[in-house]
Amino acid sequence: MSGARVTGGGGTGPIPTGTGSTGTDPGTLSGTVPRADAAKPRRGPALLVRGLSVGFGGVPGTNPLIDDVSFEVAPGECLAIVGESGSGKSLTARSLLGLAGAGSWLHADELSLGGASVLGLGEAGWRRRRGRDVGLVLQDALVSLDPLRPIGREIGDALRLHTSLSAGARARRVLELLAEVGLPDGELRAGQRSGQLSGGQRQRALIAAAIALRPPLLIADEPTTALDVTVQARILDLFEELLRAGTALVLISHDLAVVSRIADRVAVMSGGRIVETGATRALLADPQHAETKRMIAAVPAGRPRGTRLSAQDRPHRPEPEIDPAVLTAIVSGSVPATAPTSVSAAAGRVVLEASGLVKSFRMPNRSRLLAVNDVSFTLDRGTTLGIVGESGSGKTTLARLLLALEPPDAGEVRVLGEAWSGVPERARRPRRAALGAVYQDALASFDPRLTAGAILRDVVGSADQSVELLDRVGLAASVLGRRPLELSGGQRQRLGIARALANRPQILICDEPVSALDMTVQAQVLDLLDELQRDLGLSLVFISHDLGVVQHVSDRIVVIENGSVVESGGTGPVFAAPAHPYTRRLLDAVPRLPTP
Amino acid sequence: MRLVPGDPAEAVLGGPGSQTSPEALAAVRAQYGLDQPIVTQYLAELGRLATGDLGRSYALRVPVAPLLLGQLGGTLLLAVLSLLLAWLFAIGLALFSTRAGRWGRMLGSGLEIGAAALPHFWLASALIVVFSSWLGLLPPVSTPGPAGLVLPVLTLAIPLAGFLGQVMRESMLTALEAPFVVSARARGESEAGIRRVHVLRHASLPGISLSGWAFGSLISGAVVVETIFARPGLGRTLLNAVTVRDVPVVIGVVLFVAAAYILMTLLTDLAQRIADPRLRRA
Amino acid sequence: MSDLEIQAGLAGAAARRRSGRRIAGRIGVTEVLAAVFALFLLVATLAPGLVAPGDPLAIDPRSAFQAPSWAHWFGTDESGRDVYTRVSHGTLSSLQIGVAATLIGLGFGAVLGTVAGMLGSVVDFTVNRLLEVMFAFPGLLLALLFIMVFGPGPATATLAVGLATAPGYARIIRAQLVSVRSSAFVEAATVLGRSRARILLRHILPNTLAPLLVLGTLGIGQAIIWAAALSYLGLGAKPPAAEWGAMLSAGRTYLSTAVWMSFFPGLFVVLTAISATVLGRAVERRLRHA
Amino acid sequence: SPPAAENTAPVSGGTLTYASGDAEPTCLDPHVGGNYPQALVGTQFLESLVSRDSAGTIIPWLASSWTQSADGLAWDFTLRDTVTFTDGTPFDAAAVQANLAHVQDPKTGSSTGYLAVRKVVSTTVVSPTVVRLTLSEPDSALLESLSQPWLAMESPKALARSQDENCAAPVGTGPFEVASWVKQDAITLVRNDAYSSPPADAAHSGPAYLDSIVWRFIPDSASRYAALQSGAVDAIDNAQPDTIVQAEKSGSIRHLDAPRPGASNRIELNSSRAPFNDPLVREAFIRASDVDSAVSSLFQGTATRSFSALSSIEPLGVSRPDLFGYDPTAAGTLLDSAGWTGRDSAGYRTKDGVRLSVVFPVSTNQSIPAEQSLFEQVQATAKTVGFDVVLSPLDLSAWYTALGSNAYDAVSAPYTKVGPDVLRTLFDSAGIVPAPSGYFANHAQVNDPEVDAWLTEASQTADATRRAALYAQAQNRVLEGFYVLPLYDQQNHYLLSSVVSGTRAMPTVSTPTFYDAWLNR
Ligand SMILES: Nc1ncnc2c1ncn2[C@@H]1O[C@H](COP(=O)(O)OP(=O)(O)OP(=O)(O)O)[C@@H](O)[C@H]1O
Ligand SMILES: Nc1ncnc2c1ncn2[C@@H]1O[C@H](COP(=O)(O)OP(=O)(O)OP(=O)(O)O)[C@@H](O)[C@H]1O
Ligand SMILES: [Mg+2]
Ligand SMILES: [Mg+2]
Repeated sequence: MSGARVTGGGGTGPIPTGTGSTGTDPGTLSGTVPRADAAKPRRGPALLVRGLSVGFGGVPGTNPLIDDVSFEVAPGECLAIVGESGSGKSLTARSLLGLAGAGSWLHADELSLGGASVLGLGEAGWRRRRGRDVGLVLQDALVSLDPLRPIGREIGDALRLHTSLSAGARARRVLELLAEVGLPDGELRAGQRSGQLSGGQRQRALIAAAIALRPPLLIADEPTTALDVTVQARILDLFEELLRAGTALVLISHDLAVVSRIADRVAVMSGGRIVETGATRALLADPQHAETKRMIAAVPAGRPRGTRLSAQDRPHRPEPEIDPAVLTAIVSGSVPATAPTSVSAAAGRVVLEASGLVKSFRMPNRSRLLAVNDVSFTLDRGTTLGIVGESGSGKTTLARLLLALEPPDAGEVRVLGEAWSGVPERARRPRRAALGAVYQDALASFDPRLTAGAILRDVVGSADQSVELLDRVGLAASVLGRRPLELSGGQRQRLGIARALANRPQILICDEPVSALDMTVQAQVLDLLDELQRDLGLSLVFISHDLGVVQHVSDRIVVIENGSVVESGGTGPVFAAPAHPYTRRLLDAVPRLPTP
Repeated sequence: MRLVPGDPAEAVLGGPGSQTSPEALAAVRAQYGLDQPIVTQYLAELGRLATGDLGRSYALRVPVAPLLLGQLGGTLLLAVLSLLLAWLFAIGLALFSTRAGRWGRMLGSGLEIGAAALPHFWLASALIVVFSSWLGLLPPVSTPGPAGLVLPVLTLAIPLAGFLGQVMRESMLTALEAPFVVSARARGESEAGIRRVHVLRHASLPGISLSGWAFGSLISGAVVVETIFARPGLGRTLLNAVTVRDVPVVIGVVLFVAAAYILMTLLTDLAQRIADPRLRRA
Repeated sequence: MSDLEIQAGLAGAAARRRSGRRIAGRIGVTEVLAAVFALFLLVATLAPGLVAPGDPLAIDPRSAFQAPSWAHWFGTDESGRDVYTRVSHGTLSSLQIGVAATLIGLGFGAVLGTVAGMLGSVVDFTVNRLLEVMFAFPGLLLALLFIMVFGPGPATATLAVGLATAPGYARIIRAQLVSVRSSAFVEAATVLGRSRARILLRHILPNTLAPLLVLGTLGIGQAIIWAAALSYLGLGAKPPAAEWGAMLSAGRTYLSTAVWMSFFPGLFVVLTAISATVLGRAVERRLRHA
Repeated sequence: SPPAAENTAPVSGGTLTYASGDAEPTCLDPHVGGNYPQALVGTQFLESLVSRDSAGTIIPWLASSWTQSADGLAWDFTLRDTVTFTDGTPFDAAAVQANLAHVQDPKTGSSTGYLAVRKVVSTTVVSPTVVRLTLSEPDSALLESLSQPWLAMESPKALARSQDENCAAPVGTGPFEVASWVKQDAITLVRNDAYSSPPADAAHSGPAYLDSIVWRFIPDSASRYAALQSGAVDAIDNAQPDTIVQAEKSGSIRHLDAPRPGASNRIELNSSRAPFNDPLVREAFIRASDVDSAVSSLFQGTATRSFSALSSIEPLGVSRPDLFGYDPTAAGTLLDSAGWTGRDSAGYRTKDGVRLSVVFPVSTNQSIPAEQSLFEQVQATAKTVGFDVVLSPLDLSAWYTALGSNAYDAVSAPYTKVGPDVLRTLFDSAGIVPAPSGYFANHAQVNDPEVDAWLTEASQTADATRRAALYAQAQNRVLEGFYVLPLYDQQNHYLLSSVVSGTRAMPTVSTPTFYDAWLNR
């Protein structure tokens, strides 16, 4: 590798002297879309990366986390970088701005923005380019705005740093930007701080800050991950507008559906390398690399019940079978008629029944918030009931009512035909074994002082049975001696499931059991739950905000909005023909892989 | 408050080289009601307090309220100046140690832990020895000018700066790693700008919320500092009152400090609200 | 807030940040130095003769006021007693006061905190207000009040410092208890059908009381400083007892001509406080990543 | 040692800052209570009827002359007739009468002054310039008593104010007057421009040279000395021995050594209970205590060993070096013959299984640090002979309580008083009976009718030779009975910046006077 080396690309390195804003003509910035065409006439790609390697500490060049990565993006083009968690997507993005972090090293044969090489730039040189030649939207959108500063200031920062515009002119430009990213009432918004904004609004403010100077290149790291589907759709619309205006976009995501909607080309990263690149449709329709296939297979959306999402045997990673018919189904988003029927056929008896559940909370301003409002449903033996709704719609509260962790204000829960809510805990305790729970935050649900072995022994009583249980959920006995902190996310979730199974429950309440996991692990856990249901005849309540996941796992589905059920029924019918506008809105917002 | 061996009347008349006559003691007892049964004394004391009368000092022979009002100013001046200086030190140290390399960082944190472990009485002695006895630069006692304030303020400020500095450095480091700082860098903000625009404000928040505590610890420190540096103030008054068991003064100081503390807490809350808009809602 | 709560908060914060850097397990120079000093103190406590063979009370008027030298590392005091010997032998009583005060503080704090956190909101509310009222009085003031009522002396000074630090411990423990009690793993245990008593004994108490070791280590330094301050003000241990605060107080008289008499006892107070802080943080880091 | 002779002529003007290590008085009127801090500051603005010269002879002051009736029961004092108080009130016989009445009024709460004029039964105005004191019995110590600052003359008009007002700013005839008093901070004294009544031994006449004096309280000895070194203050009292030695070498600070009159500093052995009810044990303790080494190491030459019950400035003091030598062997023999022959595991002597313990309460308010160290050394040397000396440092009121409940074997209490009559206070058996407060002065609990008789006669006789002989007899009896272990004179050291000239200590109770002082800045 003969590339230049940039050390300490992060903030704590020495700051070379000799700044001075050159080549920026404030005049051209005063227009509505000041640099819209400025990027177009440039020759060559907006971004060119050849042989990029990045790593931390040690001897530069050894143990790279990004290994010999090359790609390029043309103006108006969108390149998506996809890959499993930890594959190096975010690090690549930060490295493109010289922000890999303290103690990092960087090698590249070529690295240029808009045709100008940025290799060997000093800190001052980088500072001149950041925000002007390239904008970055960070992965952690919710915390990427200074909570103490009005967003107007944050958005105006790039203007303050790179132009000599007056404060008034900057303020006007900020208002324009807010309007552009779809935040009306700019004057009001500019004075608000991030804490006063919703997640989607924050994400848009952040994008506004990144595009304030209309940089020819925008890098967006997981810009939609934390957001509801409806908000996500609006953000993607915004990106499409930018692309039309000639901005080059590097979009980082693990969500293939999002990628398929807007990316021109896709680069698949795995273990710090780019393993496959290609035009989006072609690549999704005909994946070559095993990793890519695995990723596509792990998408639950539109995959019928019982379909395996994960590879059987992780170490060897054999390619999961993708039946062309199924692929078509994925891509079209419809459930194939040939979907294997689940054990639900053998079911019939109601094991869990909720009728007229109401729960309200007192707010700090003394008003009452109806978190769950008159919710009723039944769960049949051996079936899965999916519960979907936007964030804050009351899903977790409902789960807590079902688990009798909280008494309902009104209504009743019955388990196996007997009263469950409204009886003293003492009476419920002997029957608790019938009901298991799997939580979103598995780590928090374990006593941090206990090892996996102790956690299981607490429930089953003997070490042998613990090993059996572990085996059941696909964990090796070696994890018994470890504490939850020392387990990976997937292992923790499996341990949680093992613990839930220990009591031989008939019903399992799962509150967002896979939202904290990455796609591949999510696939494994979903497969495990499916398998357990089949083998043990479990009945599942499956709560998630991810429509794709719910669609994949559920027999029946309940949609809630603001605590009330707006629609319920068989999964197929509801997804095929949603009756309620809210359901439609949710479904419309779900990005789908385009039909080839 | 009468479990201690010893007669408060002796406290009234006592003092080095004094010789007390029985008649004088009897007079004092009658004057302060010490010849009454203890229960009566307590009830009388409570009755007085309830009417807002802090009573008279046994030892100083003056009404407690005006006495303490007179002493309050000196202590407040000392406390406020020390708090400000501690803040300056803490910010300086935190800025230095978050910018410097590994060794600078270790030095900074070592200085802070060391400063926080300095007992006031020892530090005061060290400062007097160095700045008054050896260098002859600064007076070890209060003087009409501001020079006499330097050593007492330093004595109070340095240990406090150790505590505040550690807290600020922690929050500064957290802030420096926060995504919004990376975002700011990605917009082209310089390191100095990042500290000025983003980090300092975040780092000062826990410092502000600690100011109530800091004020309390300064009052504790004032007991020692005012005694060593011969400054008038509540701390010295309290120590004198405790050693001669001047109950009304002690109760008075406690009430004064409690009031000042509550006021300080309110001010802290206010300052926090100003510095942290997140607290302004609701 | 109290010194202790700040210390505890800092220890936690440092441990959390370090974990991200994956150097939690590494032992730094500071920790080694702190441990060496703590070891010295331990030996000086258990067998002071090993580190300083002399008699801390033996006078020798002819060699009074000698500056530090090879014969007398820390010099001699006004009665010709060896300051190093006295400082070493004083470790026991100085640490005793610090440790006893910390134990008293921890004990009261644990009881108050647990009661406040466990029992219903009425008790919690009451205890909380009580703690807040106690906090309206800065620690040293509280100690002074106590001493005024019960008279000066090492025992009352110890008790006074202990009581003055108790609210700090109580608030930390209460906060910990409340967070443990409402934690997801306690709810998970309920869902599994565990009884209240079992949840309390198996999960809540161990997790609540786990930080006590760290708290105690962090608190000891401050307790020793406070106790020394009281001795210094003439309200704690009295000369000729070889207690650090009392030695400092006695030595201050000779500040202008025999600095060493107060410098070294003070240095030991400072070093003890520093090494308690450093070790407390190291323990915290260990426990967090055990 | 008085300050070196000044070559230059005194200059008027300037402010002198004085830092006292004593407690701040609670009342500036020394009639109220009556302690040394009051005397220190009171000396600057109050004057007494008579004074004393450095040879111990009583000399005129506000009273120009006096006569005594043949039976010693009536004293006529002729007063200076041109003196006025600083509030304009003339100083006359009526004023003297008002002052004595004030001291004797129980509401005043006078202790020291009250005890000193106990024998005065009435005061009569003979003429505006002659006042007569009528006594219940003859009092040979009357003039010495009247020379003390606790019986200084104050304006009757001012005395008529409330006690609070009078305490805040007493009005006298002295060279300065109280301008303000900020409690816990400083007293400001300004020059009395109309001053006309210096004592006979003053160095000049007319008003004082200094414009004003700022009288501060700096209890911490190290800070006090550092303040003097740094120039923040010009004079300090209660100087520590080591700083005195350092100052004497420095050249920029001068030392004024003025031991207080009255009793010497001594350890009193409680003869009313075991083990010190046995004279052999008392002698053994005294022989077992190496006071000489302690005094020379701790006081570094600033104090000399005393072998007398009285201060070395008292002409009638009897010194007995022969009785108080350090002799541990003799001490051991004495203890053997007293029956303290056993030894316990800690090496202390025992008798009938009881340890030879000496409970020694130490008043931290009254014993300076060097003295407390001296007790520690006595403890250490007495230990080698087998005494277990239990030192318990106590604050003033706890200390009083320990004495009042007779829970002590040894104690050291200073007693400042002009003249040998202090012996009567300390050794008359009347002093054993505690007052209702528990306070008493005969800590050794000497209960010897002969001593009582000698001291009573001495206090009444007008015959100076007879008086001297009686006091000598009494002192010898007490010293030979090993009731007390004399240590040294009551220490009273002032350090003055070299810019201060002309300061001396009053030969009465050794308080400094700044009447003759001037600043050479
Ligand atoms: N500052 C750093 N110091 C050391 N290692 C780092 C640092 N930043 C990232 N890494 C490592 O680099 C690797 C790639 O991390 P990166 O954040 O780029 O992953 P990612 O693909 O964005 O994953 P995700 O989808 O979870 O966001 C990871 O193993 C991570 O632990
Ligand atoms: N203990 C509580 N006190 C007050 N309000 C609460 C409480 N628990 C939940 N809420 C409120 O009830 C509403 C529903 O919350 P819930 O956690 O059930 O939503 P959710 O659908 O699970 O959301 P998410 O998808 O974000 O987890 C929210 O507005 C929440 O703020
Ligand atoms: Mg990432
Ligand atoms: Mg939820």
